[in-house]
Amino acid sequence: MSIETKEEFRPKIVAFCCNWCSYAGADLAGSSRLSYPADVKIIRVPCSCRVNPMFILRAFEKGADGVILCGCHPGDCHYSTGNYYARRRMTLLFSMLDYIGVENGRTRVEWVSAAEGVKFSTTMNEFVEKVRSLGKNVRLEDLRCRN
Amino acid sequence: MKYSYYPGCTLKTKAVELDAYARASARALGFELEEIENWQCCGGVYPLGTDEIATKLSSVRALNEAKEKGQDLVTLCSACHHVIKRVNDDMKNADDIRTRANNYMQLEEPYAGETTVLHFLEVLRDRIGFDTLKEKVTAPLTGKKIGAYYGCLLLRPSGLLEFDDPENPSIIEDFIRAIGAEPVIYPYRNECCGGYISLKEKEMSKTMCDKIMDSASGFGADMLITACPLCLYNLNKSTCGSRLPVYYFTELLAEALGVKEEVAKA
Amino acid sequence: MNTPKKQAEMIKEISGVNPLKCMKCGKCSASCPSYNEMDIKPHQFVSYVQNEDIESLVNSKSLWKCLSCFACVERCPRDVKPGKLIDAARQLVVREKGGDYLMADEIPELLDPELPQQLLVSAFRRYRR
Amino acid sequence: MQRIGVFVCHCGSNIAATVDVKKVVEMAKMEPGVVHAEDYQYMCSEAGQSKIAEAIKNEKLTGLVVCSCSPRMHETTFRKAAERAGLNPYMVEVANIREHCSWIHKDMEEATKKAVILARAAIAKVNLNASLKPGESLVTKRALVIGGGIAGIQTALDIAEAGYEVDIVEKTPSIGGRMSQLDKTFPTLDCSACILTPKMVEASAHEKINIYTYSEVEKVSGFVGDFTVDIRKKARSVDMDKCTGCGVCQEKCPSKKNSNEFNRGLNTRSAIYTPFAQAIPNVPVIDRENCIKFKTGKCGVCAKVCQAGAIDYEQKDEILTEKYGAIVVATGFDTIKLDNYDEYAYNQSKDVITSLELERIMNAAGPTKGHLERMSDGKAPKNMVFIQCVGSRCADKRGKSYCSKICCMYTAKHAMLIRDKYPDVNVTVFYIDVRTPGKNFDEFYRRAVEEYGVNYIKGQVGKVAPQPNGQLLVQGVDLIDNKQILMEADMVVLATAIEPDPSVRKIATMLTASIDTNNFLTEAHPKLRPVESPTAGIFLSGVCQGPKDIPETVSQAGAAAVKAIGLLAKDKLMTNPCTAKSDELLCNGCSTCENVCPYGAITYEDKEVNDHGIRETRRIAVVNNALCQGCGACTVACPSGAMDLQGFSNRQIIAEVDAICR
Amino acid sequence: MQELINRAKELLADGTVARVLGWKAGDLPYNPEPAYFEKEEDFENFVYNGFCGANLSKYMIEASKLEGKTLVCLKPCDTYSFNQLIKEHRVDREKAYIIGVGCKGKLDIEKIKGMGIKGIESISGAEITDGADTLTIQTLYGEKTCSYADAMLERCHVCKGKEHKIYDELIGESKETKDAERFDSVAAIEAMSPEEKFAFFQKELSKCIRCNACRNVCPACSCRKCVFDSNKFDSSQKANVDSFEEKMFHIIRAFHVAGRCTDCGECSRVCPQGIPLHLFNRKFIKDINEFYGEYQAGEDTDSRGPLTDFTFDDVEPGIVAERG
Repeated sequence: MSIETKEEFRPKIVAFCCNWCSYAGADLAGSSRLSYPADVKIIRVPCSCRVNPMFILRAFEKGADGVILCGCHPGDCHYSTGNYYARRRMTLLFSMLDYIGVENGRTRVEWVSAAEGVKFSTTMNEFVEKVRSLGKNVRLEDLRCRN
Repeated sequence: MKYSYYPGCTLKTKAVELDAYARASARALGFELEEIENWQCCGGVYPLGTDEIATKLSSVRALNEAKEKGQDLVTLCSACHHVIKRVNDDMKNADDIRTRANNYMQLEEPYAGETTVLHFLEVLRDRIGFDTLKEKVTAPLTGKKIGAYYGCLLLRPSGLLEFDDPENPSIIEDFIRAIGAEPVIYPYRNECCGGYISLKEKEMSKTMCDKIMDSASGFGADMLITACPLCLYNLNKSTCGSRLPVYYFTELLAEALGVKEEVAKA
Repeated sequence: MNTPKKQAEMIKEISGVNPLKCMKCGKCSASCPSYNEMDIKPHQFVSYVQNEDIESLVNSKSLWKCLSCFACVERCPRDVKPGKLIDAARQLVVREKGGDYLMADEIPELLDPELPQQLLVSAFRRYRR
Repeated sequence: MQRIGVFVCHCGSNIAATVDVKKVVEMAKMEPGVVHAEDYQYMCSEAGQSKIAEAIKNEKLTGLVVCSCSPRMHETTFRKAAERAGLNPYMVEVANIREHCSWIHKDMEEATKKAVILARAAIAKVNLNASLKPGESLVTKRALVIGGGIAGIQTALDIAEAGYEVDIVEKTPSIGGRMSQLDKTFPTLDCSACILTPKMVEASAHEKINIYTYSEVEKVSGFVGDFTVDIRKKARSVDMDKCTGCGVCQEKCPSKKNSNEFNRGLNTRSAIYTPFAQAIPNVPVIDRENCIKFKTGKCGVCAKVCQAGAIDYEQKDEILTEKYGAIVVATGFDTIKLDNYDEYAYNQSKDVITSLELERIMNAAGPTKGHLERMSDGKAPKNMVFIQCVGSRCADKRGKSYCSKICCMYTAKHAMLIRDKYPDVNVTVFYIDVRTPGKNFDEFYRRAVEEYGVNYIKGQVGKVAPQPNGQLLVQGVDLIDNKQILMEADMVVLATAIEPDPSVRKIATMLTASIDTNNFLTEAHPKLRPVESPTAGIFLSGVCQGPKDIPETVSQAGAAAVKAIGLLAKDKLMTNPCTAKSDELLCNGCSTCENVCPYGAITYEDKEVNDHGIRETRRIAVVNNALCQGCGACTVACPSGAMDLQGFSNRQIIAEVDAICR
Repeated sequence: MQELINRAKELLADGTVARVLGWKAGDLPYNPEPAYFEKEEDFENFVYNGFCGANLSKYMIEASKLEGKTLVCLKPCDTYSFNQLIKEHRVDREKAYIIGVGCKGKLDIEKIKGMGIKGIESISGAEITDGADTLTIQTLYGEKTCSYADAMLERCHVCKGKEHKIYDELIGESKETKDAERFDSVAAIEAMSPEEKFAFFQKELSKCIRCNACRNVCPACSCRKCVFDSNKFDSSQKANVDSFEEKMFHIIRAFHVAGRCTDCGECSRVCPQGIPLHLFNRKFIKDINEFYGEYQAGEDTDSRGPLTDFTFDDVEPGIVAERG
């Protein structure tokens, strides 16, 4: 669209939010009118542990410039342990992406409770800013181009 | 252990003894104060305005020099400590000030608040330890009842200076105990003496000082100690009535460590 | 001369204080050692800025009575920092031409033998530009 | 192919002011599967819901997308509407275009664009939705109340009166809570003990109520209707069955200099003690940290003097495991520590006290037997100063951001009681605002001023300076007179902020109940579901949810009880149908899913399968739908993708990702 | 080798096992392939030499379904895979009679060819009984020799050890071959700049022809149906060059086997394009070791895998950025 080419770069950002804490935190950011860029689109999942690394890679493959996963704080998971598994999975996935040369600023995990509307909004603002500074995500898309 | 040392203007003139006793005591305690070269006066008052840059540069120079030497920066005068510590915080956390100051200074490597600023008392508490100090005391000041006078510059704003509890500080009291004397706790030890206005509003600063002196002597202090040349001047100058002697804490430290004589001779 | 609105904005900008955070509890005035010498009291500074009555503020003798002791800043439960407002108002005055509060020729009579350098230095910083 | 209807809500101007709803409708119509799209003022209203129902019938819709507020708000509403119109409720998806869009964006074009994308994602998901049917689980007809203060007691009594068994777990040796520490209660000035003690007795005598004092909740597992709770009964060192409550042991105990918690440390107690005379149960405990027998092995005086032979030094902590259908949290509050407020000299002077300490001093059973006197020298005060909002309404890190709500009223009460009993004592109150909403509350405060002559000064205190003569010099401000005030006082009382009892954090974690930044438990909805936690089966009673006075606490306790009773009255509960499901043809039988399941909901069976004509017995994962809570941990752990989550399937989430990134 | 054959025949004859799973000679001197041996005469083709790199553990999944026990020859590193398969209930221990065969390092024909040795007719010195010092190669162009170690597979240079983790009996001697650090190759990539890393992997991955050899040989890739072949993730368009799997296949495959991969190195061995695929798996193993403590998949049959486990104070994903 014209807005993307003409004006500043507007990244596509997918945010996976767990239903119990982070999605509610995003709702609180909304009801407190704490703004963050419209570039962020939230997908509701029951728990951070529902997020398959394949979803994240899929998003990148389909043109996302950044993917963020938000869940309950460790110890506060609605399902007790979900975010602990998510934490290990994401640590390894992010490390792998870093290993293959994808900028590590494009991925992030943040624990946001239902009460942390402010944190949700500042996190999103920061993350969008970071991804904007990295520019369009070309590496993941190009990884397999034949040369 | 070597520290970079920022004496400040008054310690070179009216308060030479504050400086001399500190250096002698440091030697006795096994650390060295290495005066930084080409230090400039800090200005004596922290410029609160968010748009003040030029007035902060002298502090930045001192901070950067310590950084280049890889040393912590030690201060002695309360005002210098206050100014340098707050400027350091600006350089660390205020993006705008940091950028503009660095643009102006054109340092080889930009300064971003890397230096740790320590007051001499903090060195005693956090690096030497009051227990160790106590062991090194050769001439304890037994029987002396001493009121600590903190004033405002060392304590506030506490979130930034992180010196001690702003309303109920204990560092100088602990120091007094370490040198063998008895601290006298009185409520106005953290009230301002009005030092800054003592030039033009002499009556006002007199009221402030009287309140402090009355409180301290009311609780039985024989003397006050301070780290601030301005407080010392003001308390001596502006009070009448229950007037207690005021000393620099370093003088008592030197005395307790048995190095006071050597300073006096020098 | 700037409009009062612009001056108020300048004070807010220089001080970095948001007067809207004030809940008007008066703890600043309760803490201020110079309270009795001030014509405009510490807690009122906030409302003067809010009401854009900068004229009264810059002509207030309170500017010169503030000790910069930060008791108000330390104790403010709302993190408003009234002391910074006062300082910003003082800056507004001394940065104006002819706004100096201390003249060089006043100094000799103010001096005494024990007077520490830093008092003069800081007085210059506080009272003139 | 689905036949999807899209319904875009204006939410008055909440959405429509920032999102061009017509445009969203127009764009939605172009999405695959969408056969109907419309917008309406309030989709959640009766009229809005009928529009949905009509469209379902007329357009033979198989799926719905509602673009509106958060699904946490109205997903259930729209699902029920769909169900009434004959559509499976799980064929409904909500696109959150209010909280996640219109409320946070200002630019209409940008917000509209985002709303369209959010709608698209929901449409893409619905295209893959399948009808789901909830399962059923049984309800254990027994409730647990955590905390034995007035909130817990009232909740327990109400539940018990409805005929259900209730257990109260209280961590201190007696039930009664904070209210048992109070002297009089506002605005009626009736004696706290006189109204509380009968309730304590009633609870302890109730055949349906079982009280575990000196006990703590150790572990919670299970889910709504079927919780399993481990309760640690701490060793009391006294046999509850044998003890007659004669009190001789406490009299004879030689270790007497232990800080008395019940009196807020204002005096001391023996090592074997009951916290107060009306304690229930009236059975002492031995404070092992201070007991000479436990410290040195020598003493044993209490055992010698006990006629009943009830002292048992060998007693050990006991863990009980119980089943409950509902859990009510009633953990109450404490006052904050005052270490950050040394300008008021709380740590420097014994005569600067908190209001709760004054409560003990004024109480006939307190450290001074009810005489108003200074804790430093026992002298009767002539001038008393009260300081309000100490640690409340603070934006900095020192205190709490909220109003503690009860202080204005209890200070008026204290001032009035003092002026009534000691008319020669001058009472001054420094306040920021006097907040007295409540029946007869403002009248009460006015009486303090008008009839009892309490001196209310609008302004704060900056410093309390103890003087050499033992007086306290109070430096404050009178904002009405615009004067700084210096006054000497004999006692200063700080209206200290209250905070949730520190134990609540651990309990909330065990219950997976959410908690806010101030450690208050979060309610499921601030207006519409104020006594329920967002976690099903957990209810909130009293100050653990937010500051409250006694009447409010009691009403909330009753409300929590009603909600719990409503749950216990059901024989069965519908379970969440969004559970994991294993595709037996893809399952490797590797047990990875079983390892990560927090509910033990996955088991393995040897099952004969027909894989494209090949019949063989395979080890296959089977999900117990009653136990599965639908977290999805297993779905990611499963290497073959055999395990999927209904309602949040891999394909559904990928469809959303694709729609957003398109 | 003869001892092994004799023992196998003996066990077949006395009915202990119903078949033997081993390697039979291929059409070239260096390409033996896995095979079943059920009758005495089948053993004519039985070989066990330096070219028998193939890991037979995975074949035991199918063999476990057959009637009677299967004798399986496992090299030390293969036993890790077998243990891991037991842990995942994919093989039946009771259906296996494991002969732990000795190993002196396995050979990589590509390395020999890489030395310029072409037209190979026969190779000696690769027998299990040999000293494994020198290979003598008869070629169309005459006899060539090379050092055994120089011709070894990468994985043998970083061998996990010559101890069999599970067996019924042991036959044949082993020789330590480890002469390099296992994670050095990963560390070398970690030390690169993001641009270099990206260029490295782009170059390697662009060689992939999606033949699935890596997946088919991998003992951890034992799913009945791979996610790339099912419709569970909308990810099964095999032919499409630009599709999801084409770009992400190897990362996802590595993630799926993370915590389960024993680092047997078969993926790299069989890759017809010579992509060093083990570098993905080994990266995960290195991270797991660093973040969650040393863990070797297949070391035992009952410990919890690192991705089905956690501690309360695990590192946060932010470590990746902090580490720089």
